[in-house]
Amino acid sequence: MKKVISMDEAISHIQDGMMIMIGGFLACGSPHKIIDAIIEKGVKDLTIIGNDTGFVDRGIGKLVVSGQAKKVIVSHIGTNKETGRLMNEGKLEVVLVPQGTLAEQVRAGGAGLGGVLTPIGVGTPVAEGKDHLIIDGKTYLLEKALKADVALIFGSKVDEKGNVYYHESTRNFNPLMATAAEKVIVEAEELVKVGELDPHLVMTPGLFVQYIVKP
Amino acid sequence: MKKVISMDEAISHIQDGMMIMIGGFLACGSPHKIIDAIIEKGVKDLTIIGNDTGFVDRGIGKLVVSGQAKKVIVSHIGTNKETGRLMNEGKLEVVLVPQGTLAEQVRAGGAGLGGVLTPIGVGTPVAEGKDHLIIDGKTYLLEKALKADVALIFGSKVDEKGNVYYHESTRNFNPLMATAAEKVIVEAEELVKVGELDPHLVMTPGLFVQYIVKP
Amino acid sequence: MEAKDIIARRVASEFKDGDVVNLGIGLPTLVPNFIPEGVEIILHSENGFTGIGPAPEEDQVDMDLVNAGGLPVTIIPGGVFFDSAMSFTIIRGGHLDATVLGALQVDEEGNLANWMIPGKLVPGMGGAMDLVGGAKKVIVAMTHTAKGEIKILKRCTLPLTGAKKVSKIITEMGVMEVTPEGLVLTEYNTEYTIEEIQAVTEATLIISKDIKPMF
Amino acid sequence: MEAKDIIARRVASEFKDGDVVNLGIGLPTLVPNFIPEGVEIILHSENGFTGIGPAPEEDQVDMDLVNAGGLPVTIIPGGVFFDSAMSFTIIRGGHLDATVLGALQVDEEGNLANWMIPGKLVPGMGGAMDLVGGAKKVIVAMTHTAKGEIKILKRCTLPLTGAKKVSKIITEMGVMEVTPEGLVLTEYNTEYTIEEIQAVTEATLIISKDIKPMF
Repeated sequence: MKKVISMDEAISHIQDGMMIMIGGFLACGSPHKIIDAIIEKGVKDLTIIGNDTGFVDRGIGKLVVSGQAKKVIVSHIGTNKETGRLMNEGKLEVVLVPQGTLAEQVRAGGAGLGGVLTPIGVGTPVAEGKDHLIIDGKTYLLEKALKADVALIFGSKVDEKGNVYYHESTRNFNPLMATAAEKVIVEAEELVKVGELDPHLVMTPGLFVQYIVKP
Repeated sequence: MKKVISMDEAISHIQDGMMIMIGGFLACGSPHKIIDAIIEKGVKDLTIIGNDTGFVDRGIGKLVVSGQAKKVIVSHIGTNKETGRLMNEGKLEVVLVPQGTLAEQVRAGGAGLGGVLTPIGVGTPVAEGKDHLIIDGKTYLLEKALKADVALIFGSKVDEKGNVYYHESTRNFNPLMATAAEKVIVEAEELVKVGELDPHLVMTPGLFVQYIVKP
Repeated sequence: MEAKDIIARRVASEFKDGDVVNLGIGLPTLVPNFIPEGVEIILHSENGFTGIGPAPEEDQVDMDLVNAGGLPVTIIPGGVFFDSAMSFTIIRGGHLDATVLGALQVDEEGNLANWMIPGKLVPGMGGAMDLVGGAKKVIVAMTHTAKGEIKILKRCTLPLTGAKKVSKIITEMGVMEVTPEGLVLTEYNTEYTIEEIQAVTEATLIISKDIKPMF
Repeated sequence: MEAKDIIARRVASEFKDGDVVNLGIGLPTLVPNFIPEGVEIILHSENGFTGIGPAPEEDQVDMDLVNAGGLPVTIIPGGVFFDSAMSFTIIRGGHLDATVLGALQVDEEGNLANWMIPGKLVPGMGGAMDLVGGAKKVIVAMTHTAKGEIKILKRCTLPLTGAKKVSKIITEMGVMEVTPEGLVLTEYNTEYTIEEIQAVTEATLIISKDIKPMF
């Protein structure tokens, strides 16, 4: 199973209208080179799931600025003024989700669970229109699992079988998203041989990863 | 915050009638010395949550043999004939749970979630008497979160702040249980100084651990 | 060749390069002996790792590294350790290409019973319900009868492990695919006649028009 | 002393040795400057680690290690990296002793609004809803008014971040505890009279019979 492919081939898996997850937290741990390649390719009408829309010139935000996202599902847009502007103009649909709920929704998608029962958001606008379950006297929202067509993640060290190590705070949503998509493409900062990573330090088992690009 | 305590002090936190979680998988990664100390102390009527009841002479099973468990919540009892015998004689309540469901129930307890929505067990005896939820056309069981008074875990390397590294397949339920109890006591195979563990290799952050014993 | 080797050899031909596979205890553990050259499968151990290697030499035994049956094993380069939640994320989330398990009973609807005989034997389901519910392909690998007792039924009478989840049944007598119409015999061991196979099968075998010898 | 330093200093006295604390962006990040000697708190960063250390020297900046505001930081010995699911397990699961956040509005029921002004400013909630819903103690730390505009109300008018979750409000003018009876002023800055404080507070302040100076 050869997983290392060219950026062109990687990008060929991303099509108009797809639901894609992109790792990173305020652009830390995002697959920057893949994002640039998507902009170059020009696919459109993407629905993007990510922690935030980063900045106008860095991270997921570049795909908002380029107009390629029709919808974003994120916890925060405050660091990218273009997201707010396009939302206010009706050009971008923005779904805001509490960060911990978003993390669990992605995890649930990857773990084959139907959703998440969280107390977070009860009594706030987040709860509107959602099922409320009372379990042992406490109220929980039912937040559905999320899955994507493609997950784009960033790995600090990746071996040829797709085992991924994330350095420091680059980890964030990356290992969750790696479980929750039909196809997972990892941008490797460093590509290493099989056996070079301590099997305790691998945070995403290679079985989740279909493709590796080493820009 | 001094977390390293004597075995006697550790055992003093375990009282008659408590709900306790014990890490390990067929005795691999179980806190054997703490188990022995519980037997020596002789507390009774324990409800034990664990993957399995180990063996008659090794792991959680020793607490079944000693008669200190009134109830066990586990996925497997087949390797300990005493569990089956006591169950058939009505001396031990046994709740059998699919292993993945048990893992998620413990995790949900630790993560502040109300329960787990799993497709596993639908159409089997496991589903009897449980709420069924249909989400996007698929049926899920609602399995409630599990919490305990005390979690007893085993760590291969533990630093003085309670950061834990689990070696090889000793990890199993240990990091999940470490999140889901009022008090968490870790049996350290090796105790190291703060700063000696790679912060990427810590699988249970020390904030979850109240007490460390180094037998 | 012994029945169990015939079965294991035929199971081994089910996999393609890169498949992620969980093998149940007993007969299924023989499968790796028959994997054809050029095909590499990733063996998943539900207690928390991928990359199960051969049993260690006696003087190399490391009791921190055991399989889901509690027996010492090794890990191959590229293998990865994880906790029970991740292990069942892999299983339940649909990331296993196949699971191979034995059965007490299996039936024409694809129902499987392998975790208890009420009032007699209650080992528990361990990870079997998750494996049967989560794997993309569920292969039952077993001797066709148990000491003459018929196991392939019209309807299971024992409590189910999973409802309508089995994809294929492989015995020393033949290969049966579970279809909406019932069990289709697609291959058979030419040491037996089809009549002989039907005689020890309660379920009605639909004979594939492309039926061929098992090897 | 500037208002923000007065507030940060008073917040710092809320913690006991070993507390796990998440500090929001802005004013709360000043709190560590005032932690008394002998008290060590564990700072949690919701993007994925504990043990936030001081900002790095300019030539030591490592963009793999940023705080939840995206700014480069350091990690102290004993700190630990994890993913977003574990980060919010810590938050939502009740493992944070306290969170300190700013507010747009807070009210006598302990309701908090700090994530949006409809039609005007919609940064999103990020991790704030989880922090407010999950931490054992929710401390609102803010200037008493915003450029003269009153923020401590009878009822919040903006969309809520959390309903009835605030434990304590600390401003440069005083300390208010949220009780079932309403806001109890327990300490005040003697540079102001109680009447002056009430004048810039819409909520009715219940004056504690043990009221004392803030420092």
